[in-house]
Amino acid sequence: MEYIYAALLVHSAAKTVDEESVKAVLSAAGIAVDDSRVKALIAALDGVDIEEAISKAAAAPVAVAAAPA
Amino acid sequence: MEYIYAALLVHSAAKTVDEESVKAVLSAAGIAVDDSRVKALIAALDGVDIEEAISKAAAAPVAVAAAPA
Amino acid sequence: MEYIYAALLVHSAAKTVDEESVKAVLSAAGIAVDDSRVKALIAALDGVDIEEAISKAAAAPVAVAAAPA
Amino acid sequence: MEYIYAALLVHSAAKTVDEESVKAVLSAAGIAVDDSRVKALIAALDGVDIEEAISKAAAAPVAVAAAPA
Amino acid sequence: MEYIYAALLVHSAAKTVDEESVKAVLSAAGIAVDDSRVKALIAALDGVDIEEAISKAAAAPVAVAAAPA
Amino acid sequence: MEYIYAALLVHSAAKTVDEESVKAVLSAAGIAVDDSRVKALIAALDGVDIEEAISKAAAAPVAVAAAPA
Amino acid sequence: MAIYTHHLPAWKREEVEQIKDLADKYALVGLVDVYGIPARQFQQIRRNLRSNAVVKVARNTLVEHSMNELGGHFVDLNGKVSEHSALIFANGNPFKLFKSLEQTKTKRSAKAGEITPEDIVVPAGPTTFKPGPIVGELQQAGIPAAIDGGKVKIKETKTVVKAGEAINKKQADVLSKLGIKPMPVGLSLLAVCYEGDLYLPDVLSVDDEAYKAKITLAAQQAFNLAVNAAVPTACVGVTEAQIAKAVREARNLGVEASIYEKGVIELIISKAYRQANALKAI
Repeated sequence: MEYIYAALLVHSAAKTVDEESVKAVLSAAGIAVDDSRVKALIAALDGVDIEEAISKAAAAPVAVAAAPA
Repeated sequence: MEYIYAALLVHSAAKTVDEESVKAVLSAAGIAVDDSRVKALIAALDGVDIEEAISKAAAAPVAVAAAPA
Repeated sequence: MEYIYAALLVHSAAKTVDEESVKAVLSAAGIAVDDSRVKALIAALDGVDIEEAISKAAAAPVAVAAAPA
Repeated sequence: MEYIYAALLVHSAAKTVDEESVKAVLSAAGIAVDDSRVKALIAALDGVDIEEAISKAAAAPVAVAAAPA
Repeated sequence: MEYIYAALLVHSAAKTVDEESVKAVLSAAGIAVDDSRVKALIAALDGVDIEEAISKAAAAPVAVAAAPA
Repeated sequence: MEYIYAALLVHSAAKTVDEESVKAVLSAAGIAVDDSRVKALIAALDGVDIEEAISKAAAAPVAVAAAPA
Repeated sequence: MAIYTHHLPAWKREEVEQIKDLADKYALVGLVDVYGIPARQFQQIRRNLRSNAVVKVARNTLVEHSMNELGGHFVDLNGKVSEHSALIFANGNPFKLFKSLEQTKTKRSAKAGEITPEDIVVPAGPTTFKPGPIVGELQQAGIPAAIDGGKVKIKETKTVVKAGEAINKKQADVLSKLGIKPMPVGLSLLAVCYEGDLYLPDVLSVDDEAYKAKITLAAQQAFNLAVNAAVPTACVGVTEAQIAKAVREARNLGVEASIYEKGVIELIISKAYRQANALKAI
């Protein structure tokens, strides 16, 4: 998930989430950066409203279904 | 949340989450680092099992809203 | 439920759900029509907003989230 | 949904749900029948136990439940 | 479900979901295209707001949900 | 989600989900393919049991979600 | 001040120099409240802290004197000097020092007139008291008590004193007899001067649970982003969740648009049945 955290960090710094900014952060964390993963990340995030995407629950709900009314 | 993202990034890089590593990451993201916030973070995380807190997110029921028909 | 399905079918064809239309559909399905049941159905549906009634059912049951995070 | 209502009506009349029977019912309801949708419906229903699908629906929780704590 | 995936794929490419575009995608996936199923798909999608439909919880939960991965 | 739809389409066609097959489907849908995303997707799918993931989705209550607390 | 300094007797001069030396040696200079700590426990705390911190008890006038001579932000500490304060010197993170001091705190019985920092709750249930005047004492302290099976029993769980309120004599006596110790004993940081800044307890008190919750939230956000934006991530659960999301979307579309395909037909039947049922119920 480190690439995602990097993107979130850059986003929360109100900077543009691009290859350069993500790489800089990953490197600072001591992570050997994989260029194609960074590219894939940036491509996936293109056009995405990050604020909305982080607050929209994505996980399959883990819960039990409700009792019948 | 940027200090938290930074801590998680460092953690996911399998590095020790300490003042130095968190500052390095925040700076790389272009964030003007507030020393006392970093110190407070590190002190707080001292007693927190990060893996456990993360795993709660994985298990966490996602808030669910009813959809209209 | 066949009388109900017949009513729903007539309704979804944007036709008036009346004795005649319901009978026609039931007959086409090979069902021996019971006049009094058709009358009872039409009487019961009098004043009912079918769209609203079925939309309640269609609102998918949504699972409850379990334990808090 | 009209094709499904027709199929369920035919099914509840204990008749075989096939292209002909579904078409007959749809026509009786005054619906202009789309051959390809009828074909697709019958194909999709092949091997499906309608009774079982209904009983699952009956067992499903019917209402919306509370938000997580 | 492959016809539905094909429709979603065409839709997410911001192209018109029509017989031709769906067929092209199915063929590219190596699927022998059934004309009537494609026609039925397009007929069903007529007038449907795909964006809205995909986010609408349409199906009933099948009792208890799965455990987290 | 288009890369995921493409993978699922290829999978439902009982073909091997690899770079080539996914690219072919994306291209057929008129999507400009990003090589790094395809590579990263295939890498991410390595070790994932797609059938199992699908069946989990089937079991999971379908819900549109709200923001986490 | 400089003039006054010259008049300090030698032993005072020496003590001021000692304090200034410690302030040089350690990164952190603070004040702790040592009120109510029995001598033996105080020694114990000092021993426990030895590797991390030094506590020095000195006359307030000498503390103030030393801080004035040190100048800068140290002077700010003077405003926090109190009747029961002592100096503390340590290295490193002031937040961690605060936490470690909190963790070494123990509890003692309350004295009349003291203010409780937390709600004092007496739980319902049996006590070890034999019937006697104690029943009346409990009741006078606001604790409903009765005799039950030859013992005194507390009838219901009661908040006897609320946080921030003073404990009266009757309450203090009874609580003591019940073995309830509401008063924390230990060093409480009053203020810290560290790297040129003054830190007060409200800032130094970090809530671990809040941070934990934030980490969970951040992890959830990362997961949501990865799934919603379909970011290819070789991470357990993410790819599966992406597939599940795509499947659900396809299924939702299938049901909403009545696309008669394997995999959704059962759901469409289910929907029709539920609609019929809802209509029937009217």
